[in-house]
Amino acid sequence: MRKDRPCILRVEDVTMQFGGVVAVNNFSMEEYEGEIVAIIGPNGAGKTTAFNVITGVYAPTNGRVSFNGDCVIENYPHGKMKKGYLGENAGKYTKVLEPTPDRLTALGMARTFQNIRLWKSMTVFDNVLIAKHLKRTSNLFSATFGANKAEEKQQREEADALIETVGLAGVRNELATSLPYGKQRRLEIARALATEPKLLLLDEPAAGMNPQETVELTKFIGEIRDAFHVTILLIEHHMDLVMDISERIYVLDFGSMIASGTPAEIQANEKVIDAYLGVTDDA
Amino acid sequence: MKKILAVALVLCLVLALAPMAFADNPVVKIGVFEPQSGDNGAGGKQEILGMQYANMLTPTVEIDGTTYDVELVYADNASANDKAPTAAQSLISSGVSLVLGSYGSGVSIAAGDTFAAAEVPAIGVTCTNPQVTSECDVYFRICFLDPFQGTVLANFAKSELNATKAYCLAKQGDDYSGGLCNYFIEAFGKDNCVYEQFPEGTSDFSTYITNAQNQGCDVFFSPVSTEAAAQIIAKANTQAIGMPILAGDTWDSNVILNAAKGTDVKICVTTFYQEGADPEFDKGIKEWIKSDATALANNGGNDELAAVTVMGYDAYYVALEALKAAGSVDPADVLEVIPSVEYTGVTGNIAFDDIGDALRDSAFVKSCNTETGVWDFVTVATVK
Amino acid sequence: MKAVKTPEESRLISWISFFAVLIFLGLVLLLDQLIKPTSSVYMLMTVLQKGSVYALAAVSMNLLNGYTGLFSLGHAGFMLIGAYTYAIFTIPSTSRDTVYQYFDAVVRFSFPETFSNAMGPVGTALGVLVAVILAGLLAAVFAYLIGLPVLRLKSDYLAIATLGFAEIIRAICQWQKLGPITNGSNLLKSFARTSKFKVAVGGLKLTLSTFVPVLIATVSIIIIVKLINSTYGRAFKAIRDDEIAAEAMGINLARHKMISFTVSSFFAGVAGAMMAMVLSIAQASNFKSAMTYEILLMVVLGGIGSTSGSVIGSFLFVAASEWWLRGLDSGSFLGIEAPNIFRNGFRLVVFSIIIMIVVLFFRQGIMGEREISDLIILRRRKRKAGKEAAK
Amino acid sequence: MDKTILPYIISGISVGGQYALIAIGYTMVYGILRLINFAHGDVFMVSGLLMVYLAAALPLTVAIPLVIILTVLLGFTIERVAYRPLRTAPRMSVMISAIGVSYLLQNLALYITGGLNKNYPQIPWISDRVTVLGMETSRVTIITPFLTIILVVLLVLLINHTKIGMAMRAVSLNFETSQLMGIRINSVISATFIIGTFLAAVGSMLFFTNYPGVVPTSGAMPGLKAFVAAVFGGIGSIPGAVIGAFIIGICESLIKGLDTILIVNGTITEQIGLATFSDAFTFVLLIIILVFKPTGLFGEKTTDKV
Repeated sequence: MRKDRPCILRVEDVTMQFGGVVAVNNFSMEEYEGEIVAIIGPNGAGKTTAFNVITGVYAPTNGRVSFNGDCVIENYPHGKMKKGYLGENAGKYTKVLEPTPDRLTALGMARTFQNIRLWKSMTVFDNVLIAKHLKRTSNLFSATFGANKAEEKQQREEADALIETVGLAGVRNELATSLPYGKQRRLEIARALATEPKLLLLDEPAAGMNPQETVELTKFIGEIRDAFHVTILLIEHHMDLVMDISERIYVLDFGSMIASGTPAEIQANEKVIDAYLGVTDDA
Repeated sequence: MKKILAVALVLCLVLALAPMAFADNPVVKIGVFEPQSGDNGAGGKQEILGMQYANMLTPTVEIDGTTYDVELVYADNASANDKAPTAAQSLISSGVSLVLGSYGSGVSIAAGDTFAAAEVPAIGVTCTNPQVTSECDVYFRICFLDPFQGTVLANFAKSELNATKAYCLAKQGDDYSGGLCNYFIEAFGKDNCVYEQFPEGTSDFSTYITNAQNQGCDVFFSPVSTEAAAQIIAKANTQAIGMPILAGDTWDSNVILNAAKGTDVKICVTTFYQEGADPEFDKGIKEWIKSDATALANNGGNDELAAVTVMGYDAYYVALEALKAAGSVDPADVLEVIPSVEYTGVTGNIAFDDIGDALRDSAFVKSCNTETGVWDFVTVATVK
Repeated sequence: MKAVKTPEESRLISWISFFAVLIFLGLVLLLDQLIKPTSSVYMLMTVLQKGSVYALAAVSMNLLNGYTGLFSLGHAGFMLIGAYTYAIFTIPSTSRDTVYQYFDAVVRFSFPETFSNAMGPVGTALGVLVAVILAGLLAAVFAYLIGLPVLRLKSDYLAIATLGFAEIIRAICQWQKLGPITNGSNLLKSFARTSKFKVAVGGLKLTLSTFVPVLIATVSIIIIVKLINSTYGRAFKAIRDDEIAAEAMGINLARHKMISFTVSSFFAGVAGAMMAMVLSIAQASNFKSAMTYEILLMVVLGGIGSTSGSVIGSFLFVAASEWWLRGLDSGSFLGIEAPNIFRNGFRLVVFSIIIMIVVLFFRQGIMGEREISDLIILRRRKRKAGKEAAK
Repeated sequence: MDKTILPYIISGISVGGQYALIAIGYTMVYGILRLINFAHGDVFMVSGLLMVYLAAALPLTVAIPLVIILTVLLGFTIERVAYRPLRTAPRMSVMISAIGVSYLLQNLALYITGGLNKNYPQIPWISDRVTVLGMETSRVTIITPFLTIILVVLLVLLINHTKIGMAMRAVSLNFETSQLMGIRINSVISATFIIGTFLAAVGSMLFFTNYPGVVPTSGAMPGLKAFVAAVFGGIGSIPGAVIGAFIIGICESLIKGLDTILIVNGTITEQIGLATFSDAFTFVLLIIILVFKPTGLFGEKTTDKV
């Protein structure tokens, strides 16, 4: 644990209930700057739900999330929620900040998706460039009438640099969806990095990859942590990858956290072996 | 595929522009600017009938020593104000010397600008709203005006029908019914009138009839299109309206007769012509209508004459007079002479005042005989 | 296929488009002088006038439906606001009382008049311009207010809600009690219209009847294209492609949807104002949902997500329905005489069948998602490759 | 009840019943395909025109069943030709196709009728004048609500107690899963269109007997209103659609008479033209429902998955 460094993400007592189903039950965790932390657990353990709560997609039934020292999500008990937000999940949001995903991204939290969500009609370059939209200073008029040429040029250069760094320069002008799976994953990470996040959340980055690609990805994740000075939180099925790169691991089963600790501790934990490693390691 | 499409489109274009085959005589074109579809489609077709009949009787005209064949060029304004300018433009582009029409005032007002810009004269046949001519220098007309007609109807309602409170129903945004209602109300007294408008596409007239009944009106004035009229009459019958229905010249149509036949609704209208005023003409046109299947269909399936048909007939001859007087087929020349044209037609004397309106001071009042399904003559009304 | 352009190619395209637009405008100006209303080919001018109105309407609808993925059917309503605003503020004071024949008009000034009193003939043009911009702004304000509740709705619910709002706007404009402003449900006319757009430049009389609407449409469409190519336009496309990903990448959905909706409505308002000046009348009953459907079909015909497609689609639509296929309505077409088949309404039947074929079998429309510039670039590359191969 | 208001209520209930019969077609199709079938209102109009032409040539006893059969055939064909090929296409494409079909039907009607108003034939007995509660009206006004309710009860029985009904419910709950479970989606969809258009044909007979004028745009407004009724009641819910339709019918009729009602009450002294809003009111209702209770009165809640 790097408790000497500032705490980037703190999740306290988060519970997420869908109707009668408790997807996440009283989950708490913390992560410090520069760490790579993983959340693991069998299918349906509530990992992605936890992710969606942290990134503001779902408002938790209960609990609090603090990011970079600020409380960004806090819910009233009994699901009494504020209805100010007009987006995808109208009426689901909580009192602080109305933490919609875009606002959290603006604060410095960026994510990838388990089932890759690239903008499919656009090229690799455009995918990265659009993520830079967040960082613009131009308004509608200056952007339309070309008064932001310098910024536009700079953003384009930054996007190109990013594509170069993640090794996609050769396919810069290809349609994003025409890339092989591994490259799509990389592109999604590059796109998230383009928002200049402090915390990068990766949702099963190695899903569907072969061992060779997984090894490359493991290396890649380590590299980007160092190159971009980001903190990384990942959900993963691939035990190899998790054990190799994470500094700490939280284990979820049926929505509840059953263990946490270093990879070595987790590997030795009997509860984890029973609930997860011994039962459904399909990776 | 795309190339074939492109070639086909170009071909369409060329053929559409290709000149028509020439006839023996030179041709003078008269534009017929009438609704053939939409709310006023039925009325427009009846008005065209008169022109077609006249054209059949007199297919040529001698202009400045040369005999011309008269060709009627049609444009459907679809009873819609937004379609009117384009329809008018298509007539102008096809080289007409002057234009006749339209049935319905709104389309004439809407197209006035287009005619004015091209300096092509137009003679309104039955468009009665004052603005048709007052706001357009190239528009003339051979019919009476709404202020006159509205006053005649209001006087008739008061003196003949002993009405004290009138219910007026117009169609929203329709210059004909709205204008006529307005002048009727002016003459009848604003405080004694209930004025309502129904939106386009209304099919439920029962509530309006209920409104009239509930407010204790004793005459129902609804100078609307014949399409709406048929439905109003049907509802008036089933709801036992209990007051006479009064309307303007549009209702002088066999659509109304058909709808009213066999009901107990009392209907009175003002109009331009009473059948029997010129028996020879009546006989001729009726025979023609019966002999021509299309004409018969356009007249609603029987040979009952509509006043607008007769007006269309007269309008054609006024147009020929104008061409003769101008001695040229150039629209500008025709425009110059129209104000001085005079003609005695089946519907009476036709001459224009300095605004371009016809000098007419009398209207026929007719009532519908619901047993036989014909019009009964009531009176000739004038305004002093 | 869409072509990704190199900087050199982009420059080339900007020059080509610049000159193409210039030549096109010059040509229109020339035709305006040559073709008089009585000419048999004046239909060309009508098509240019109406086509430019619909082109702008279609491009602005495409911004919303094609680029942002918001299926809105409220276009006719915003065009209505634009048309009315323009008409009301440009009726000359001498005609005001005859236009408002049943009401006491409240608005008693006209921009062209006020400005021309102050500045002479230039003022008239400026007045028209101000009225057009005001038309757009008012439509945008309404769009903003409507957008607050409806933009959170999903696809078809959004469509039906915007359709409903367009109908509500129409009813309000027709309300008798608003007569002093809107002239009730009656016709607005006598305002500044294209048939009166004529100027005298040093003894030379110029007709601008077609040039003005074409110019306004061209400038507006160029602005929309610039917006689409800007960082905001890219954000719109991201929302269209994947809303959840867009939100996760920091794009504020509510804000960006609102921007797209109001900008689209602004230009719909401008198109409405142009519609009024071209038709020389404005009346609420003409702005029915059928008008929205027609614009939508133009967009589909051209290809959803292609601006040049929308422009081509609308000119084709207008030319075919107003001009080329007219013969189908009047007895003879392509030399075939068949008055019993080719009678009133047949043109529209043929037309709707063509559209159904496009919708069912050529879902991409004429252009798909490509632009004319993509075609030029691809062609150029092919030629270059051919030359190199020959070497 | 107040003698002034009664006629409006009765007329409203009657219109409501006719809207209800159309609304069921919307709600069933939307429930299964998630498609606003914009052409449904036009099918209703075409059914009216068929009656006009067939009744002119054939006796009514033949014409009526024939009209129903032909209308059903039309609905079935539209689904086959215009919607089925787009089953996997984005929702916007299908909706555009529906708008295209509506455009085609209207233009076809315009061509065939020449754009003229066609008088709907008088169906004897139901178009006779009757006196109810001291009020004169036509018999169809009185019959409509009862007939509507009988048909709806039959339909609900069909959906709850037959195999095809069960299949319909399954498909509307989950399209893909039902397909995997071996339900023949295409026949279920065809059945939905057949039932929907059958009811629209019956609705059209009642509607046009009541308001005997058919024009190409006759179907557009009733169609939209019926759709709003379906949304109001909660899309997918048949009782919801019926109740929604009755509410809209009655409100519409009352608004048309509101000026008169208020004048007779003495609330206002002169006409204020509220009748202008009789159509717009329907949409105000729609927007209120969509904004505050998007699932309608009886709609089931859906959860979105990320």
